[in-house]
Amino acid sequence: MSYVPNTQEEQQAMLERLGLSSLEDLLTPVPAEVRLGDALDLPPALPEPDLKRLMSRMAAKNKSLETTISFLGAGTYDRAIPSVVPHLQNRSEFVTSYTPYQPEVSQGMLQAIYEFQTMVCQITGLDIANASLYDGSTALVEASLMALGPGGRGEIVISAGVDPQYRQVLHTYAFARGFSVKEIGLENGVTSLTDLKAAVDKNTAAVIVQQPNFFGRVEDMRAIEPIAHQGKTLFVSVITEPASLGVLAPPGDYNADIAVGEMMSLGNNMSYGAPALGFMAARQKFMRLLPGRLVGQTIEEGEQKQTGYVLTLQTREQHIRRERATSNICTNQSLLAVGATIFLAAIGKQGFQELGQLCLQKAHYAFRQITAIPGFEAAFNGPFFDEFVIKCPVSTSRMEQLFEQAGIIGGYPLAESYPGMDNHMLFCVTETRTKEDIDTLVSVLKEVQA
Amino acid sequence: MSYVPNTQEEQQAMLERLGLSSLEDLLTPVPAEVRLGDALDLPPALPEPDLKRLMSRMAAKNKSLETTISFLGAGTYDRAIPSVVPHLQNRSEFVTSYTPYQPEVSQGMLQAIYEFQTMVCQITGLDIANASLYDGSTALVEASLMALGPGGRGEIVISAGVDPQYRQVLHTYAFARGFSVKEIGLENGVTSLTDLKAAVDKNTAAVIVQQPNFFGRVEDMRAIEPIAHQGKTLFVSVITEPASLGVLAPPGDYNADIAVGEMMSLGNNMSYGAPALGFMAARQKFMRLLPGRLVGQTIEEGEQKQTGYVLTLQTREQHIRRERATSNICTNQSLLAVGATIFLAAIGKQGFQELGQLCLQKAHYAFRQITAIPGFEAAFNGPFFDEFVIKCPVSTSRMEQLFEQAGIIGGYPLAESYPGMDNHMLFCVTETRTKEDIDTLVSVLKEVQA
Amino acid sequence: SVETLIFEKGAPGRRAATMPSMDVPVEALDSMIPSSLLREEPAPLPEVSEIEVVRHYTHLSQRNFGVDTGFYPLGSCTMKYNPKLNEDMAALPGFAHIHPLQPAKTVQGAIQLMYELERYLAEISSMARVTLQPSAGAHGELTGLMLIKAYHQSKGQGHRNLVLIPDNAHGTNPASATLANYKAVEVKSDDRTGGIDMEHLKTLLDAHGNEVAAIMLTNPNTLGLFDANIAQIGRMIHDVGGQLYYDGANANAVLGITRPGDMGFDVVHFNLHKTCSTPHGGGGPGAGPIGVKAHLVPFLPGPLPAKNADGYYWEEAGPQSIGKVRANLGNFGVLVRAYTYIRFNGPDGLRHVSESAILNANYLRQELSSDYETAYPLICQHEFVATARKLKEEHGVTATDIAKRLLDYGMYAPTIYFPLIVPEAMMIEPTETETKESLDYFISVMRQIAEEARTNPELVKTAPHTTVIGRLDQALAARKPNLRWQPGQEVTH
Amino acid sequence: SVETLIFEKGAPGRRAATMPSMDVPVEALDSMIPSSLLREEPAPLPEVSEIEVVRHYTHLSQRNFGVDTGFYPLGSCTMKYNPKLNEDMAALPGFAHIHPLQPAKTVQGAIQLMYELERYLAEISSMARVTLQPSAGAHGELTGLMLIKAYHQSKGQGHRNLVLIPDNAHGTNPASATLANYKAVEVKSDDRTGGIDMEHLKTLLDAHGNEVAAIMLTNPNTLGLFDANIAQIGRMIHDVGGQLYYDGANANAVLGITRPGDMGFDVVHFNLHKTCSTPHGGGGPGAGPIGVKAHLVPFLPGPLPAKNADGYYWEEAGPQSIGKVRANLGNFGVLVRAYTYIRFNGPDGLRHVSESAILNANYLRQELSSDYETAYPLICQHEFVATARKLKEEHGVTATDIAKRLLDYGMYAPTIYFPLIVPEAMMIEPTETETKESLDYFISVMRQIAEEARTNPELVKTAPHTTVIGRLDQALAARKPNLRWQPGQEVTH
Repeated sequence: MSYVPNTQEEQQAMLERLGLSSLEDLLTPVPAEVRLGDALDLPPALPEPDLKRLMSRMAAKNKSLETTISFLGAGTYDRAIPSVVPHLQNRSEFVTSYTPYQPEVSQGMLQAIYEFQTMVCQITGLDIANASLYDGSTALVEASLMALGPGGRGEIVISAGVDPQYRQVLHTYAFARGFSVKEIGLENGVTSLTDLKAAVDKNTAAVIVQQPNFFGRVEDMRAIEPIAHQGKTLFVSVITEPASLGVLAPPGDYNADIAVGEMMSLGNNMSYGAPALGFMAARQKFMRLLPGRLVGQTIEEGEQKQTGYVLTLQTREQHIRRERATSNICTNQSLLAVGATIFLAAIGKQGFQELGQLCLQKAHYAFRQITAIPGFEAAFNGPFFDEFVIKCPVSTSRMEQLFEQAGIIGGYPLAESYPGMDNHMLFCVTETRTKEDIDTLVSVLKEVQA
Repeated sequence: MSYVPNTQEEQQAMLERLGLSSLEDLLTPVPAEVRLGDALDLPPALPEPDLKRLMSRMAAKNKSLETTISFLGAGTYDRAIPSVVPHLQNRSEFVTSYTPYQPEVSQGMLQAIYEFQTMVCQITGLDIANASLYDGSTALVEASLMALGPGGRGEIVISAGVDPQYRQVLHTYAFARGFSVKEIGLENGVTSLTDLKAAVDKNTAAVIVQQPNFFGRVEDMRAIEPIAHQGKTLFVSVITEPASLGVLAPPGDYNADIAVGEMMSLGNNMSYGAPALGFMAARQKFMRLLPGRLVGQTIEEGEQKQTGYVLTLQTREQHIRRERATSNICTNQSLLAVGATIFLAAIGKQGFQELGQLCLQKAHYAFRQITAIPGFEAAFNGPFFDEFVIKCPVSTSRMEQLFEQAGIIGGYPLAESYPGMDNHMLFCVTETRTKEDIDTLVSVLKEVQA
Repeated sequence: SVETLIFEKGAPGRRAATMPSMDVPVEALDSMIPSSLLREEPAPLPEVSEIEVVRHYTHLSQRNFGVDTGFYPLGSCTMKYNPKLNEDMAALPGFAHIHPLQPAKTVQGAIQLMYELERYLAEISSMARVTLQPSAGAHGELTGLMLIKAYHQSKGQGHRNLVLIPDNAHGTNPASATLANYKAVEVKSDDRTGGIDMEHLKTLLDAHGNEVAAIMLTNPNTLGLFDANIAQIGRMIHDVGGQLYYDGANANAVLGITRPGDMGFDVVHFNLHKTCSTPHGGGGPGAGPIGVKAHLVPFLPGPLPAKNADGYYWEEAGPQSIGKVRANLGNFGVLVRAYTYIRFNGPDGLRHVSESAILNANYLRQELSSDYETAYPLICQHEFVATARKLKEEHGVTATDIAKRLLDYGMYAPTIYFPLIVPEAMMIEPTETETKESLDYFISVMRQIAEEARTNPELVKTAPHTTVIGRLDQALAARKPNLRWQPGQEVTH
Repeated sequence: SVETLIFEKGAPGRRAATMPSMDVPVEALDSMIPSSLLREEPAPLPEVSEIEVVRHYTHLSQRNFGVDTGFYPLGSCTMKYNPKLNEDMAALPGFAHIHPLQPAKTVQGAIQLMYELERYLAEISSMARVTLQPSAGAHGELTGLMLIKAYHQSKGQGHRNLVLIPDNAHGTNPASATLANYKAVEVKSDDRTGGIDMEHLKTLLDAHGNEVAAIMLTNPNTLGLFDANIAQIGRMIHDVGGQLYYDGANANAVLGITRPGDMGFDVVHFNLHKTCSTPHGGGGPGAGPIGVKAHLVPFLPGPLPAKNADGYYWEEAGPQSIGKVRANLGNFGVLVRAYTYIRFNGPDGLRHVSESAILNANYLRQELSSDYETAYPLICQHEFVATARKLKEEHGVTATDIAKRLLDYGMYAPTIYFPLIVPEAMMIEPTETETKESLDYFISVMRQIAEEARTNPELVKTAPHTTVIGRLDQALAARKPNLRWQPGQEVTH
């Protein structure tokens, strides 16, 4: 089983041109002391049909959310992907292409990314955007590094309403790069303005708040912004559920300096959470500080002066700047950015609004139905988008058993990430859930005996 | 819900250019007496996500053979399709293209069909082939019409070993076109040479025999051929299981004049049996009598003289010849022909042999295992390819119940098509069945209580 | 730029796809099959690696024009947008991987879909029942004529042997008539309306009324014109004992507006690959279901989808059935797409399809009329026929030249030289799925080409200039046909 | 030919995809969200119909080169064939449609796949454990350096702040070092062997041994040369208390032949999108798992896939873990493809991959050497570096010009001007999946270009000539950056 096209005879003919007699002769530069004596201890090769059967069986051991009702969100969102998206995104000229360093034969990918950058600006209300980052969590780190800059301020202030995984990643980088992180507690499920006010000082490089936050709660970004901006601190908005931007004020409107987050759900499969699609948008003045690739529009050198697209401002990047680069990112998430671009083009101006409204209305319907069940209480009181926290009458592990019996996947238990929140579950309802699905969930919850 | 791009405003602007005020004004040529008063009585429109859910549920009511073990053949064969095939066949430039009447922008489809024609010749051993026909049954009819010609001989002699559905279709056309059909009975599961000899006379336009026949039995085509050819009768070979050509002598070798049949299983989904891929190959001398489209190689008119491909010999076809055409076929099965072409290129010379051998060996293993079970008897004694008939100890409807309980799909009951063959089932084992699958079948059969 | 043939690629011993493993005990080949019946030489198929297969067919696809790449102003073939949704639905494992002989219990969804689609098509056409068996329009035509033949025979009218067909009909109509052993008789068109010449029809019926089995019509006809006499024609044919066959090629103009059954037709075929947006696939597969009025139902091919308390099942045909017209049950993969399309659009959407198709056609007709005379200067339906007669007479530029020149501008060509009654005909059908911008671009290009024809006719006569290959020698192809590659073959001639 | 932006298409009110129906009772927006937090103006996204979306992105794809369209002789990036099988496996609903927070019971297959893939990669690299978290090579590098940092700190060696990096290293190496708060120190290459200058290394270690945290190497290095001193280098670094980091970018040369762990490395990253055939997707996604020796295992990010009698589960990281380096569990979609690739090839197949890649590289090196001097005239591994120095000096034709001219012949360009130590460098890596014909064509074109450079240098210097667009003004792009479309914007400048 091999994708090597040349036969043994052809390889022999090539070896002869080299004056060699065997493939082994090509390995002489590898000293014996580091050569592998035996074959690798791996399972034997499988022909394609046998491998497909094996893989299909392995995949069948997973409960696909295509056919299972789920109320999981918490940073990863089930989304209705129009059929046009994968058909176009998976065009092999996109899929099998290299980073578009040769623009003359890469205009398609370059233009798609330029469109992506534009759409990120359009939905965030900010001026510029880059070509993508690994995921929301590392995008948040990149924003922090931008804010920290070379020397200077040394602390990042971050709301505990930011996705717990994102905060974990920030702490990891803080350890390696050497900066400090201060977390701001929550009150009634949103960032404590009192604590935030107290925390921001001259050493604060950035204030980072997620909107809607991990509990789905809508933060009062207009009230947070002046606190964040006191003393030239950067205000960074994190968005993990981009559908919210169809309804909620975008970062540009509440004067954020940088917006980062996750856009995987726009047109890309969940795929167990990754590959994801980190994005970063910012105000114009940060242009030369942005990490990652940027596509710019330009014109032909020749006489025709056609409009074209190129990777630009590459002098910021690691392959040119090396140890003086402010980010080491190289491979990014281009193909997912193409997916998001096609998705946003396909749903368009009107669809993007409708998407937000569908999530909002369906989640609120579910919230009303669930909180009407005796024993199930809203954990917080205040606006939310498409996720909400419910205090259940029994343990979350008991809840999970009940969901399993009912053949559905319920909410996300919060106690591990938020100590003290025993019996609390985060439920998410996106546009993919029908009223029938929600009513199924409600009927399962109604059976719960406290 | 609509694929009409233009908005009402744009349509209004266009109407204004026409001096009209409403879409209704365009319908004035349709007299009131034939106008539809009400809206059509159809279900209301559904948005894409809702429709996907509805369709997925409908599809889920079918037992897909991707996940169900099946031993059905009888003219439609489950085949391992390499991943490259659908990826390439479904390239939208192929899928959404029109019949290649404008060769300058259709070279891709034309060349693919030329390659298809060549491959059909390569596997059948005949000289020429057309660009496809609807399915095996109508291909058989087209071969009959060719043999009958304009006036002249008026009878088709056909073996009862030919797929019963194909024979039904031939009878339908015989009624309409006005020719007669004589069926030749079987002995030990193969065409009776005695009866055949007796049947062929000066009025016989063609002798049609299937190889392997409907029971999977390998006919002695070398013995049949001289009988068929007595008195300039055409010898037509029918092939419904093209994998057999990896092992069995091709029609060209046993001197058939025309080969027709079904190649859907080469690279195309079963899709409940259709769209299918009828093919026709023939000796060179029949070139100008072939029905359907033909692609030919030619050169550019200009100075460059590049090699190119065109639809050719169109004067045979209905759109030129009209009532003097010998076939009315127009739309054919181009996209399936492209699938078969890619499939045959992908498995190649060696793979095509292996395919035949896998089917043969697996079927024979299954046959040995099944006939070793008390109560299950081989119906015939003699060579077969990948299908065989078993006389079961209980009724076939009882057998189907047992298969249903075991969650598998067993063989095809024969009594309906072959009166008297009660308790007889036709089992098919292709390369897609593993030893494990076969052993599962055998264990189900072992449980049968006569 | 030429892409060599797959046979010219690769090397002995190369291969792409791998076969399943041989996991059963292997017996000697000739212990199973007599040597005389074994293949002696392996089929000389290509020996190529996977990357070669992928690049070769990717390159071929790139050398092909499709709806996804541009506009097809192609008359009578309704090259509309093919929704990706349809493709995904047809690829669902429960639809794509089922066997036609599976027990009904295991294919309830498939039979349900066909059951419901039959009823939708019956409603759209105002027919009693529909058979989904025919594989394409021409197959549907022949099936329809077979039904008419069986019907007449059942009434002791087996002698009826004429089928009337207008002079502007599709070539399949007379060809189908011949195949059904009928004699095709041409009916003239009315010079003024483009419809049936009522006088000529009357003359024919007066002379041969008792021999007429049927008339085959499409309405709107191939000129894109709706024949306002249709009800009268129906009565005349029925009065002499004939049947009316509706060629559904132009059904994209009538959805929800008028129905063949209501116009008086007894049989109708659909081209689902035209009207219901299933892709043409470079020439197929299509699907050509036919609907019939109640008196023809007993003759339909079987089986037909049916439903009872236990669920869906296949009901065998009755004793008067003409029998099957193909193996299995119809082009199911195509039917899934058509079903999806009908459910997506709903009744209002389908009517909007036809209204928009008609608007687009009239818009083009109007805007092109200054450069290209319309054969009949009337409000058209979904298509119209323009003529290049003047450009040919004055500048020697033919419909073919104009067609080829359009390719240079990134569009396909109209259907040309059809219908036969219009000289230098260009049959133009934009469909409802083209944007106004796309139509305006076509208009500007057509005007540009007219200007080129006047000022630089050679440019048009030698077109196309920007395609991967120029005009090909069709005469040579037909004179010395090369229909397959042979080892050692370098080039054709 | 220009394809306008999607923003320049469409019209107000147009739309493509339809949203699910609103099937719940609707409440007023501002009863749920305070008005001040609502969006005031809808995002000004495109308003286009489905056919426009399809044609636009189809056209864009047609304006893009990929492995499926042609050869990438691109060094250090291993642009090999991307099997379609991999794509199909990643698209299986049980892999494509699962949520990272699903209970372990409902994703047993996914955890099993990651569990087994970890072990395969550990075996291939001779490491104790592997984390699948890092998203790409650079991310892996940084993660690896974090582990080294945590390790040193645990040993009271937190002061070690230098990372040695050869002068021919990938730019990510020093950038990653900086991000991990290390100081990058350049180690010279040996002019003769292309490997590490052992004298220079010794000098550095003698002077700063106690400050060295790690050395980052790739072997074979970016010259495509295997450093025969690797074992000795390992001993020297370990002797001063440093760690060895293996940049896996060039792992396509060593599969089954030699293993980083056996060479003495402590940490290794994989680029699964290079070595394991997952597609580059125009710049991503990739996956950059890292393997570590036993002493580094306690520091790995968590969770790690584990298995007990009940099945597979995620084991949380221990107290010494550096913590997560990204949200969720790693680029699963990419990992499925890599897993498929490893199982398809098996141990012998993987070794054959590397041997064949090495053969193809040497074949090109040999055949091109008459026109393009090889920087180091030695047997190379999977790639080699040629120089256009002579053509530049004599004819003014640069590596860029040659790269651009290659595009005219339907191929991509080599990596140019890297490594930095070779003037007019052209780094060429054919990979094992190219046919001999493809290599021979490349050779003939490269010779042709050399000839053109000698006889008609202007032709090369103004290339490309056959692409959809010519050379673009990069300086302008950087001087006046236009990074997004704005309403009313006609052209850039």
